[in-house]
Amino acid sequence: MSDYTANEMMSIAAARALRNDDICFVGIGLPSEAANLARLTHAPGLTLIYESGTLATKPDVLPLSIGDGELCETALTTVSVPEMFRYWLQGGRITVGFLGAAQLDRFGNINTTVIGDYNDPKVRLPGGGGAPEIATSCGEIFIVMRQSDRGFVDKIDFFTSLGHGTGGDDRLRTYGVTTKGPSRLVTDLCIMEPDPETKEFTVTSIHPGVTRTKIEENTGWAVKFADEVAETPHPNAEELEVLRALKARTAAAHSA
Amino acid sequence: MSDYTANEMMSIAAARALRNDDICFVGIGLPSEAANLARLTHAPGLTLIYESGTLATKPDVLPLSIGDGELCETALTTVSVPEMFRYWLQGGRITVGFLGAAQLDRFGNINTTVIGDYNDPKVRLPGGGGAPEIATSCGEIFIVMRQSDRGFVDKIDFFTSLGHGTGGDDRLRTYGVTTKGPSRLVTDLCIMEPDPETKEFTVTSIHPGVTRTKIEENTGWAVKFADEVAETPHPNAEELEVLRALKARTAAAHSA
Amino acid sequence: MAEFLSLADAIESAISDGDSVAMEGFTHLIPHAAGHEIIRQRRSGLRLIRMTPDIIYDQMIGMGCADRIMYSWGGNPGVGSLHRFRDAIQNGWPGPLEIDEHSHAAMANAYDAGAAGLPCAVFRGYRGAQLAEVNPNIKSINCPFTGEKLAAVPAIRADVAVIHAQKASRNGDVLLEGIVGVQKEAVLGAKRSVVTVEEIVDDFADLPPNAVILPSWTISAITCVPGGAHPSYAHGYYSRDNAFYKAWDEIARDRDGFRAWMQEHVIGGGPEDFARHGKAAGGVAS
Amino acid sequence: MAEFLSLADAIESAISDGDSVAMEGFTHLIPHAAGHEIIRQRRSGLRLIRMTPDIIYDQMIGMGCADRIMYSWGGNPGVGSLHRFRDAIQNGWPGPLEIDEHSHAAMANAYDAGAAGLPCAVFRGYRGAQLAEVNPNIKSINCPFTGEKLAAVPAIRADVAVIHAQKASRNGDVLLEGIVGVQKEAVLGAKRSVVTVEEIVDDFADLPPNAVILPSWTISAITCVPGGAHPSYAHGYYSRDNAFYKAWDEIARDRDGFRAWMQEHVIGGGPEDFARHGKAAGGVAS
Repeated sequence: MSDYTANEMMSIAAARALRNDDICFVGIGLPSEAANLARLTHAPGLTLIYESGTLATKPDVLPLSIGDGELCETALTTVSVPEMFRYWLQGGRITVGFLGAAQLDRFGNINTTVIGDYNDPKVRLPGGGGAPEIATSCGEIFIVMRQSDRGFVDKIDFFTSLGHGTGGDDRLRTYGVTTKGPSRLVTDLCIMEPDPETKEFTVTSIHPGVTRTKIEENTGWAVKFADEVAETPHPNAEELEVLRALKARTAAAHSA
Repeated sequence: MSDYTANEMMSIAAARALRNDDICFVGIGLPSEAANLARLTHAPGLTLIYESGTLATKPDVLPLSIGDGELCETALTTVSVPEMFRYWLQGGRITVGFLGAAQLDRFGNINTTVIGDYNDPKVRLPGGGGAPEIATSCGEIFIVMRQSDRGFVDKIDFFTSLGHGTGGDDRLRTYGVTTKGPSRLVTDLCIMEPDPETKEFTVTSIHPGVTRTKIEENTGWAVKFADEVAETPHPNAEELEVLRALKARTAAAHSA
Repeated sequence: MAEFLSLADAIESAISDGDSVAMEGFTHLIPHAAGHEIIRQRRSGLRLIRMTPDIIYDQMIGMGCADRIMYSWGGNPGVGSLHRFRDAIQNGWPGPLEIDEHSHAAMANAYDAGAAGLPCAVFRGYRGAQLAEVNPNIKSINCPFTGEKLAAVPAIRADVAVIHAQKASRNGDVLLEGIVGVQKEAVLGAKRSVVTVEEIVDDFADLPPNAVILPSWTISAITCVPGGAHPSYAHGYYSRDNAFYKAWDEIARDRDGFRAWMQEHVIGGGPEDFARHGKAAGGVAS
Repeated sequence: MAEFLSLADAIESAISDGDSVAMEGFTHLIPHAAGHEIIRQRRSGLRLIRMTPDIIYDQMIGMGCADRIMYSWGGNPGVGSLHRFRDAIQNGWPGPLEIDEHSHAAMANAYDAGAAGLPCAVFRGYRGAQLAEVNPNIKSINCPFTGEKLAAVPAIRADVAVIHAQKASRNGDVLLEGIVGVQKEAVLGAKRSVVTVEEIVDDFADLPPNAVILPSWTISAITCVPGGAHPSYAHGYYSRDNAFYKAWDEIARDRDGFRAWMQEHVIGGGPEDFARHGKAAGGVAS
């Protein structure tokens, strides 16, 4: 079972974190791929919500945008965007928010706004979109992101979305945020979880075939490993088959 | 054409005040009767909105409650009650609000809350309902109410809904309310309009067969008459016929 | 996820003495069968919430279920007073009833804020209205951009919301159609919720894309009570029983007559009594 | 009341240089044909408002229509950057572009507040988010009941809202179905509004009771442009042209290529060009 890519391992490891009774606020791209894989494998009862207003949607192909027709057509119902952000996200109805990042620090704070200075940026990124409030309103946050020392940095250039702030209980103490925050980070190399005390992301599971050195080389801070580090279970046949079929259907649909 | 009642004259006089392009927020009872009569006679384009959420409704019989099925079935569409009060009323989309009252003063301030002291009332009335915000959010307010010295009082026991306050520019100056406020009061005896300066309700038209003395006897303040007082035109045959048919259909429907 | 329960079990498990309870339905879809069950189970000390406490709350108040009521218009629409409600406030019968009185706009905004997870609702209201002077739950804030003074009221987040709806799917999702009132907001803002429905269907496959639906995971208990809104109505099922609303004025006028009627029709009844209203009225919405 | 006009007349009469213009559609029903007409009429100095300034604003910005933009996510969804948008912000080409950047929650609430006639929106947002430090249009208030600090942003009340919808009735009422986004709020909050539609029908007799409808008296001008959302889509008519969204990345990458494409397809085109997308795509929603 070594016939899979690191990206496939990442999506599968991310999908596994979702539970059957989760209500998941899904971002486009990797989060959407992982969330739909979970729904099509071990978590058929998983409820997927996209910020376009589609509640409990079951797309057959992955959407390219956050509001493809597929999402509405397979949804339980579709609400307005103000209702989505007010009643469903801010209302505390979401158990898991799934985020990606351009830059990430060891405490799960996220930058998707600018590289460089805000008023004179080197690169202007797309911006926060739903993320600033997803990060604080959902029960907990899963982050899925390819690991590299350009993305996993010691200091992010801009705090788009709050993770654990400066660590410890900063999230609650300084910002009054009572939700759990980033509880899991899934990359193409490993899984990290916040240290219970410091809230610093700590490697708890390494994907098959990946070395500690490779993880260290691709992390912009001195990465910590938990006392007991597991090996992430290989993708199983069903996971790979379902993921590949999903991606093949998607590719066909989007090139039409 | 004297074969009609004072109540019929009141409804017909109230209906005549509505224009074809008005967007009217309709209360139950006399306002609903007058507004539907207008729609069925001279103002077929009149848009009726009931606080239950029914937009542009065209009931065939008068509703007993503010949310009878008839209203929804004949509406352009039906929105939630929060949307009705937030987007449509507070949003400034209504040109005319139609109110009734238990007690009314010369400046069109309305009491529908209590007779006596608020904390130890002689009679507890139903309360404000939509009226406090209808009174300030609609472009202007028409009041329709049977005239009597018990209802038309020198001092109301409780200020449920703002009219012209203490008169003059009090409405704008003290409360910052920029809408026009009560611009017409239709009773079973006459029509009153606010004096342009003082905003005190002044008789501008007297229904056929009614004397000034009768108006004075049924008003709890020293009622003023405009320099030129008109005689309200008699109900015409179409107005009477449509009103009576509407009331007959309504009576049959509600006793079923 | 919503559990399918009998009406008695649903009320038993969701509502305790002293709870704040929002039973909503703006003229349409009022959960009368659920109200009767609360009366039969002799709940007391409830803090009732409802924009328009009409017959359903007249009955519950007259039977001693409530200590307090938050409301914005208390009458029998188009008919007159609610005699039991008024008797409780004016004469303390069958017990004292504390009031928290608002305007419709305030309550609609407060439900909206409850669903939106906010601590308070901010709206342009109560200008020149004396209620703001006598009710300590009405405050104000100033817009930080324009300085305008706006009204503020606490969000409504009831312990329990109770509503009636047209349909539930076997999955436990609930559909409302027609005059949808503040029911969605009441449920989303509440800790627990009980929904009675006209019928349970296999799925919601043929609904329009923007149908008003409460997903299963926002609801605690669902129970099927055909006719359960009577004398209110269910769009697409049966019409409002306006004749009963008029008749209620006499039934509730004096204490003994009211108690006798309640004994016969509510204490001695059950949810199955509502089925005949669903069928009898026959006034299927066109 | 809505007037039925040609697209050129509708844009001409509703939009002037320097206006604040909200063109909405959350992925779905984006008013592309209207955007092209604005470009053809060489409007300039516009203060654009849009949650997700995707291709439509990339085109308008690249053609020099705008001075300022209020937005919350600026990218080509699922594809990458908006090259013209980025070139304007980073390099001031074809002119400087001032930004007023927000989160989606802030803009959704600001549209809601605009529709509700409020001066500002109050929501639980921007906690720990640095945008609140760099954007002076983000302030806060304290809940007068709990003391909680809540975010506040000015309500969005544009000079003109421009949207695309499925249907208008001859009476001038407009129906939206599917992902309805913030379009209703954008229109209700705006001084004027232009709506392009897929088709005009005699009436709305068979719609469900809670359909999303903008009444005629909330709209300034309606014009029928079949396919007018392309490469966005219209639920029930045609699908999103995802291949075009991917192709745009190359088209817009360099300035000359972009200008050549715009000259050929937009400056030299007209609303009738959109009809083939409506028909050609053929992907009627199931």
